[in-house]
Amino acid sequence: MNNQEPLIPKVGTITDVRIDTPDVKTFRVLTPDGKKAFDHKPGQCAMLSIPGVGEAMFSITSSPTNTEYMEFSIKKCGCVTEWLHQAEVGQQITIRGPYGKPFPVDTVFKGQDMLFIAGGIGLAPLRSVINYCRHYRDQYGKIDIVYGSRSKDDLVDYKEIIDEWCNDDGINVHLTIDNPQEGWDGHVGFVPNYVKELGFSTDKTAILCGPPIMIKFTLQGLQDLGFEKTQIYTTMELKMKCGVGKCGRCNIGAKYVCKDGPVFRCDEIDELPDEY
Amino acid sequence: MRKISLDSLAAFFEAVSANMPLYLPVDGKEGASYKKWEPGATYSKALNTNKSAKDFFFPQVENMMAFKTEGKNIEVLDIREDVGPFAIFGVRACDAKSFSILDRVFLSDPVDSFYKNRRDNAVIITVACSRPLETCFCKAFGIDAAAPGGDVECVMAEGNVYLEAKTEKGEAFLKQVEAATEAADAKAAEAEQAKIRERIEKLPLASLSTDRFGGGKTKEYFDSPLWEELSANCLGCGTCTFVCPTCQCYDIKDYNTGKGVQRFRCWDSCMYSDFTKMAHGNIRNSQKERFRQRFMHKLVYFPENNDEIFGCVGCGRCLAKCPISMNIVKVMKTLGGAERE
Amino acid sequence: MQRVTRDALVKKATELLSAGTVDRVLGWRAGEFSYDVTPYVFSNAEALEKDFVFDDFCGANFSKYLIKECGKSEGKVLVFLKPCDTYSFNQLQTEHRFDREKVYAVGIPCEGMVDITKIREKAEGISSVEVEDSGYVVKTLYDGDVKLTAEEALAERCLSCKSKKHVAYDELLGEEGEVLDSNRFSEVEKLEAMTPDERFAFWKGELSRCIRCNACRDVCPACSCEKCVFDNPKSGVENKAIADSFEEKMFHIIRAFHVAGRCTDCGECSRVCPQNIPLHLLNRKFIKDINGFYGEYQAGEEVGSRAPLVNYTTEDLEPSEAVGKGDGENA
Amino acid sequence: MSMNEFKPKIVAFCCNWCSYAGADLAGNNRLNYPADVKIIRVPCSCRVNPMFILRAFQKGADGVIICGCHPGDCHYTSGNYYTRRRMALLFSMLDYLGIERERTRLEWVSAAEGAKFSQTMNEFVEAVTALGENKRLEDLRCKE
Repeated sequence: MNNQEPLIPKVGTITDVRIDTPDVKTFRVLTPDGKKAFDHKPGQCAMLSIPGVGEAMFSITSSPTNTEYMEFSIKKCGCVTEWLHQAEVGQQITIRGPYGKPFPVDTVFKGQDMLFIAGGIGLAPLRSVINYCRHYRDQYGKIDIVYGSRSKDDLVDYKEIIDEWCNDDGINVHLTIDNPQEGWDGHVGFVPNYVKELGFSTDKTAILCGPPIMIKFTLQGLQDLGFEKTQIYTTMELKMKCGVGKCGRCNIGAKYVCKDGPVFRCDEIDELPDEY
Repeated sequence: MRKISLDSLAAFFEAVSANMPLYLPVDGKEGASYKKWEPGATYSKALNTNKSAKDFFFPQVENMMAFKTEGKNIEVLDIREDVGPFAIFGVRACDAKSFSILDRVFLSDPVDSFYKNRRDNAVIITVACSRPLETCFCKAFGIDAAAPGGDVECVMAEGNVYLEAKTEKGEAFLKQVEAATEAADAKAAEAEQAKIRERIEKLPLASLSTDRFGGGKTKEYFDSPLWEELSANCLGCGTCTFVCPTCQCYDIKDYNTGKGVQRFRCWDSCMYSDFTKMAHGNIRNSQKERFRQRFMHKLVYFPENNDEIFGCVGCGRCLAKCPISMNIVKVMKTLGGAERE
Repeated sequence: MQRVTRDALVKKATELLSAGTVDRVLGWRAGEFSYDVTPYVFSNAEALEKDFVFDDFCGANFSKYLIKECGKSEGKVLVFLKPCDTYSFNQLQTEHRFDREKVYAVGIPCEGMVDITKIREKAEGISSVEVEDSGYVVKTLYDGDVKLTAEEALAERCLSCKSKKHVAYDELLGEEGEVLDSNRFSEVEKLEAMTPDERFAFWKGELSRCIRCNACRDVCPACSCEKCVFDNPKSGVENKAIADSFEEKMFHIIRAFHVAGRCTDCGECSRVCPQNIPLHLLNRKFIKDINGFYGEYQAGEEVGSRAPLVNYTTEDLEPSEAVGKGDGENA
Repeated sequence: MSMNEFKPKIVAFCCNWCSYAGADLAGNNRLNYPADVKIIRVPCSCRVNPMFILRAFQKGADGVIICGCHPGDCHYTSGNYYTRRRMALLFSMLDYLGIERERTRLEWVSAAEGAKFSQTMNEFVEAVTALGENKRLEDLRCKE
């Protein structure tokens, strides 16, 4: 009998739970013997499940350069995520992966100035790339990060952003929140507008992730600034069950998000039918 | 080439069964369906089975794994069973072709071991379609119902069944049951095959063409206003997908038995409203979108990803079974703009 | 034999369209063969003239289509209803599932609809099916003409037709029929006369063929819930598959129970079942029991009647008395 | 497992206002009934959906009994009248499918009828014991 079965997962233990925002927690997952469950590349996903509750796909938010553990920043929105949010340290779950095509960090992105734009929980998949670029700092040019959320409390990974990213040389972090708030002296306004205000030069590669409406307007804004769609990458999410391109539900036209995605270049998305 | 007389088929089945379980179409209240051969069982005269033969490799439900949970701990139990060799007799050309389409899904990287374990163990004995039906249109997909392929190919002519091995597995299989068969020349079988090909040319759907479909046609058809009209009265049931030999979408679900959780896989249908429903919404909210997905997948997306092979084999089951008689032939003709004028 | 012709329906539909009474017509469109007609909404006279068909294969019950159809436009939709369809029409109205004001119902007489599955059992490779005298002639690809009597070709539900009377319409084509003295419970009685072991074996044989395609539910006019319990992940019974022999039993028992007292016995469930499961025998058992236990009741006979399961008397029989009394005193 | 060792698993749906109190009374009066009867308290016997009964069988029950207020005594005026109709039809349907009719039962037990509760349960357990294990409405996945 063939013993390799992609659908049979490994056991993972939650070794740390960090409360990021009122509805986002970051979970650290290791195998029971304290190792990383598998290696991955920036932008790839993993299937997490709780037996009896369900299985769902999450992007791996920790960088591949982190050899000790994997992290997942998860927003509470469905039954699996709700269950995870009440899980305690020591709880075991199951994990399989990695799935999907990663960001081309070792090819196209090499030597480029990078512009990361994220909204809300959209930072989760980008964090992996950002930290990867920080780790191999000399291989990439200037890094700009525009990140916005509803309020200061809804900024995921705020501590890491302030303590680490903001202190790195050559990294400019631009934070914004939707509405004015006490104790916030930073920028106020929506991400797409902020991107336009900042007026980036068009020699950068942009990576976008956030709610569909934010992506739509930011994409427009970047094009107004003179960016080509071939310079802009994003990552998508659709209903997935198998993660291996067989169960048949995550396709947009002939492309399967779990296999051909989740990372797409924006001009590739134009080629897809409007069903996402 | 070997032969057996139709009258001594039972002896042949018995000889096969002595080596491995044999499945063949047997008549029942639903029409013909594959059953395990037992003494007394008769091979159905029906052209095809009610449900397709995909069940052998991709059953409607299969338990994949079990979980034992204790406190915070989880144990994953591999409950896959060993599969031994088995034979399927009476597979028609369309279903035989459907296996190669399923192979492209399940045997592509990463290989689905559930499927592969069964596939590796099966001996497929096909039978040429002496009397193809009005609902048949396998010819449109380049399938020759007179030479159905598989491991062993059978042609029924002049009161005999002519058997020819098509693969090494088929040769070994025929060797095993050599005593139950006798040597034959190919003349009678070839004459029957020629007649079958003539009959196929005369079928009502013989002129159906796939020329207007294939990879790269997404833009051409996706936004067609015809989808609205075609899908308007679709009930959204899963009949077409479940009788279809090439529909392979599945769902993975957990079942709490009270003593642990079993994770099983079951057939799913893109026609169902919750097929793409996830926590934050659904991307295919109307039946039109779901209906379009099914046919675009077979006629455009699948060929695009699989060297221009269509995801349909023209078995005609959906033509016979759809509660509102909407089917891929009507879709092809309407979208293709032919004949309806 | 009283038949309504395709031309009479097209004429009526064209009249109503041009008078502005309706803005679209729910009818049938021809398929590839003589038997595969598809429900279709026509919106002009040209389309009607070109594509409208009506023959003995037009068996689909259009009542349920009205739920969706009424939401589509401000205008009225013309629907043709066979006598059995009018019962579902009334029942759906009782349940406030569509807007009666948006429908123009034309009752059409019916002498029974053909069951293509039955014809397939008798004739292989069907080129065409035509009405001849009181039966049908099936032209086949290989065996020449096969003659079938009406009984050999008609659907079971039509052979045990309960009523040729239309209980609802705005206009009637042809003459009104009568409620018939039907033998529709005879199969149920046969089952009741069996031993429990025989009954169990019978139903196991039938229900184990179920593939959970949900066609019976999706076509059923009484199954008009916006979210079926079997589709609701929170119900705990949401299952797409017959994961064990239990599941198919539960699905069919519960489905029959959910429509009990509201099922008009239109027979669509059995018509659409791809596995030929006689699902109507479950519904008819409930109908027969209801008649026997609580007095004759025909769902859909009149709009607004109170269904037996949302009603009671203080004198109702106890379940212990009910079981096995299935034979009831059928009036 | 031999027949004389067989102890059926029984699920009893008891109306909060009468039968559940009846069970309490049976307990207070030290009246015996088998411990294999698992009571599920429901606000009214008419809360019992046919699905509950089938699910109980699926998950391993050998018998299901529903206990409610006597007709006319329903806390909600008429709930148990509806129960009576529903269960009459459901039990008849189960019988029609060849499922042993002794596995399901509806009984009226008031808050004062501790003795009746205990007697009913004993009788029911006895009847189900005689039938043996539930095979016709079992879910194989839930078996050992």
